[in-house]
Amino acid sequence: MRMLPTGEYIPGHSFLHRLDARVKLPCFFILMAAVIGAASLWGYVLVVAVIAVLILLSGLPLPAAVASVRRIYGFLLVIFLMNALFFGGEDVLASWGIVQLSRGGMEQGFRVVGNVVLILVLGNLLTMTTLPTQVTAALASLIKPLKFIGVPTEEVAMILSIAIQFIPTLMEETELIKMAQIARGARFESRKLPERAASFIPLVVPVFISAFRRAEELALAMEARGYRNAQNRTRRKKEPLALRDYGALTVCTLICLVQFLLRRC
Amino acid sequence: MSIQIEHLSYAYRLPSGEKVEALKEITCTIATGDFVGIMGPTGSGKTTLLQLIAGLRRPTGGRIRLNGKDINAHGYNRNLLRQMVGVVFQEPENQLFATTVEKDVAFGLKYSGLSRPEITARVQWALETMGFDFEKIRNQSPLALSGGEKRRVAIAGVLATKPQILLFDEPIAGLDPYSRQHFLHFVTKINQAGTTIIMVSHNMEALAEYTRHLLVLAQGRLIDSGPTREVFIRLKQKHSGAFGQTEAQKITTLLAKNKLVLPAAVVTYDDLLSALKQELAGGGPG
Amino acid sequence: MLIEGKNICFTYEVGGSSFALQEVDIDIAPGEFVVILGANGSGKSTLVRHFNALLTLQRGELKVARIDVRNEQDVWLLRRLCGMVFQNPDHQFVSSVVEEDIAFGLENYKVPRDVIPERVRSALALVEMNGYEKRSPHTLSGGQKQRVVLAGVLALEPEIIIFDEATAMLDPTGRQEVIKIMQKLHRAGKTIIAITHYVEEAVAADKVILMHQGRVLACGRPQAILTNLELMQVAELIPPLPVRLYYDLQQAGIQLNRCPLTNEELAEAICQFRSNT
Amino acid sequence: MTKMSAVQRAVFTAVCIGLCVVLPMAFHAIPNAGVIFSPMHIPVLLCGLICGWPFGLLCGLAGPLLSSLITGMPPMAYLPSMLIELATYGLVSGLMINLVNTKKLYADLYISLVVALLAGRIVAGIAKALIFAAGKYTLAAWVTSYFITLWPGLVIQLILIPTLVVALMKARLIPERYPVQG
Repeated sequence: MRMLPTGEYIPGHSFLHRLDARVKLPCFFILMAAVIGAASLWGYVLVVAVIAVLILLSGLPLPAAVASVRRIYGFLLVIFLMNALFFGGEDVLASWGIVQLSRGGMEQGFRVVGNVVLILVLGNLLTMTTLPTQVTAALASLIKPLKFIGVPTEEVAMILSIAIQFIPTLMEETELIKMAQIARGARFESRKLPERAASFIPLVVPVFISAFRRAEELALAMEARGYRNAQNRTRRKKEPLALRDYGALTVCTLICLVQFLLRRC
Repeated sequence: MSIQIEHLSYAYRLPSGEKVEALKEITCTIATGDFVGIMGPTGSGKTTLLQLIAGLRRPTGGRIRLNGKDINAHGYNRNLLRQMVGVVFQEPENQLFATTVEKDVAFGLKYSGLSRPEITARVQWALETMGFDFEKIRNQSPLALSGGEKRRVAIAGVLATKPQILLFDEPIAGLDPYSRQHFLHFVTKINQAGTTIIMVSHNMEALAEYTRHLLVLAQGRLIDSGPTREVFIRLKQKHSGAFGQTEAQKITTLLAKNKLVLPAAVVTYDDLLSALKQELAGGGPG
Repeated sequence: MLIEGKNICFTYEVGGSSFALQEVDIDIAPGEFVVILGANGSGKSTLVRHFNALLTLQRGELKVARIDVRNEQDVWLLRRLCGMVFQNPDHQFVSSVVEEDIAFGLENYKVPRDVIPERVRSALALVEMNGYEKRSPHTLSGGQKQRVVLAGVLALEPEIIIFDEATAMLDPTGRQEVIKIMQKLHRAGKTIIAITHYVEEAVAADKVILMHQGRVLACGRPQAILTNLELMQVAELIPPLPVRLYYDLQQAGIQLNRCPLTNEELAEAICQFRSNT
Repeated sequence: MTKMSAVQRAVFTAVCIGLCVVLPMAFHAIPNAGVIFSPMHIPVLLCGLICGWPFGLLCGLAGPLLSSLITGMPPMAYLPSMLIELATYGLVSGLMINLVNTKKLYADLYISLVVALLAGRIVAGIAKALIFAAGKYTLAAWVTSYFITLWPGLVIQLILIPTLVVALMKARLIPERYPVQG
């Protein structure tokens, strides 16, 4: 068992945890649009306030909620500097050759980094309060309308559910294979590209072989249990959405609307 | 290659922040050339202990010394460690990848500094030790072999580096009886040639008959250790349940209920047989 | 006869290795506990995969509950009749929630959704796993996983349950858990077919079918087969410990009154011998 | 094994989607592995080649989406362009392997892979120019961001994927494309 990367589900009973994933996913994308749509200082104040409220509603400790930002702060710094130094707007504050620090550049830098940070935190809040199984179930029911354009949505739903089921064992197995090859002396440090690619073969080939072997056996087990295709099956009952789900969807839509109204003024 | 384990602990955190202590304060010494078994229920930390000894994980507490040197100390040559310590993981057949058996077995020798003919000779030796006809098997795809053959090729791949210490995690799980016996004979052979063996197993008969020392783990703690026979005798006295008892021991328990008391030292099949011979042929005491 | 096979032949050859069945005859009566014993590669799995038409019969005849396995329209009926548990529990889950996984088979047969929860509950009760409905299979022990898999099979109420080396990957505790349920199902009247190379698991069977290199080497009561040293050696198997001990004692001039199969029988025989002398 | 059953295709696709989530995490610890060889590309391309275009497309869409939703990698901000790129890989590799038939396994694989990789880059570039960064996105920027970094990725995929396909055939997990007669 190793430390999992940030962003994985943390059990809890907060408002965000209880929100139906079928609503949480669209809400998330609506708020993401609100972040990208922010054009003024007030616009940013609005989205930052909304995210702060969400962190409170998630019941997650603040360090957990922003962990993924901390992990890539070096990268963010580079983005900021690139924008600040090469943007080339007016109000030049200082310049060295082709490099110039301008007010416009600084603004652009803050904006880009701000967007990335806010979307990262939003994403974190979603993934940390939603079980992978809820995510797939929600995706499966959100794509239902695609049935009308001929997409076999039941089969997609079945594939997604199986994929999620595979993840924990695949992860353990991959970790074991990596360890086994390292123990046998595998190294991944060659500078030459083809050699470097080849150095991953001892890792990638066994991972895929054992994953496909797993898949083959599962396919057999599914057939033994009478699986024909995803259409000919008992339909699952749909849980109705709760009041809070409708409420959340409305509030998020309003926030996004306000954001775009702010752009107008 | 003696291994000293001092106050070894390993803990990790789940995403939820919960701390899991996989190993707690393990202290023991494994002598050069020993054949050591590790037993314990699933989840007792056996595999983690092997991975720590192989230097594949860093302990969160304590030390592991190989010949007196801390393997996790700064500046310790880990590439050398990989050459000295070989690990055969559970279902090692999962690690095969190359286009031919020969290339797969030679994988671990890539950085050994051996010349090409030396490598070929080493591969041949490893495959023959595992009971293969080298010329017949060398150019076959390892992926197309049968399950038992794959496992033997994978073990040959670990053997090829001639490690001084060999770790096995459940090497006989899933093997049929003949393959199991072949494997255990082979391990005994390389142990007699001087290699230190540490073997994790659920199979009590294999542990009782082949290992010289035993470590018993439960819930991350070392609850007993010592010469194999002594440990089995103690386990029987301490735990009345089936855990850690060989078939021969279970039979002595049944016989004792019928007023036939055999010596406590009866642990293996051979012990049982000779004790019964004495008891039944000699007319028994009284 | 519930399962009647005559002259079943099957060849499957790719690369260097081949899996084959040669002229296999088989009869299994309703309610029987049959153990198919053999070393790896002896054709045990290949044989039983014909029973639920996972493999197509190439030559010979095979009827399961009077259904000819070659009838394509009866395949689904056959699979409902014959539940199958495979070796590795980790390779058999379709869902990351126990109750959804158990419902999988029921949904395949369009069992009405109001009935499903009840069927799931009773299947879990059969394998003594009540209360695990919402758990993720990956958090369970090996024996528990295999019991969940078994519950998924039992939910369809099959007549025949095939265990394809279902205990091979488990630790001793897990193995005992599964074997206990196997015996319970047998007592409840189900036909059990268990494939294994653990001879100890064959001791309690009604019938043992010994396989080697794609052929049926012998078929009969455990007492007749497991105590036959020559037969066991040809099959590349090692007889149970009590049997070995019986013969080794015999060589030393100690003749027990009968060849025991279990530890209990052995203890009894030894004590009897002692009281006789 | 003659041909893959529908159930097999579905489960193989599921396992490829699972690997889209798992591989980036596994390679996370190996320095530079993720940057240089985009571990998510492998299961998507492979899925297209083995299971056909509908499944390749699904894997290219569902793989990055699930990974992002479950592990937070890739961060959501990069998701849209990545979705388009990977979906094209899965779709085109699956279409190409059906069209190309040179009687030589490696040739089929190389042609399909190169076309798929180029198509993915081009489509993602166009999409970026049209949707995500309308106006700001110059041809020069696209060429640098996609074709300078394309080269290492291309080399790596051309080495790894055919090796994988052949290994899976050897292990008899997928049918031979050109079975030896006799």
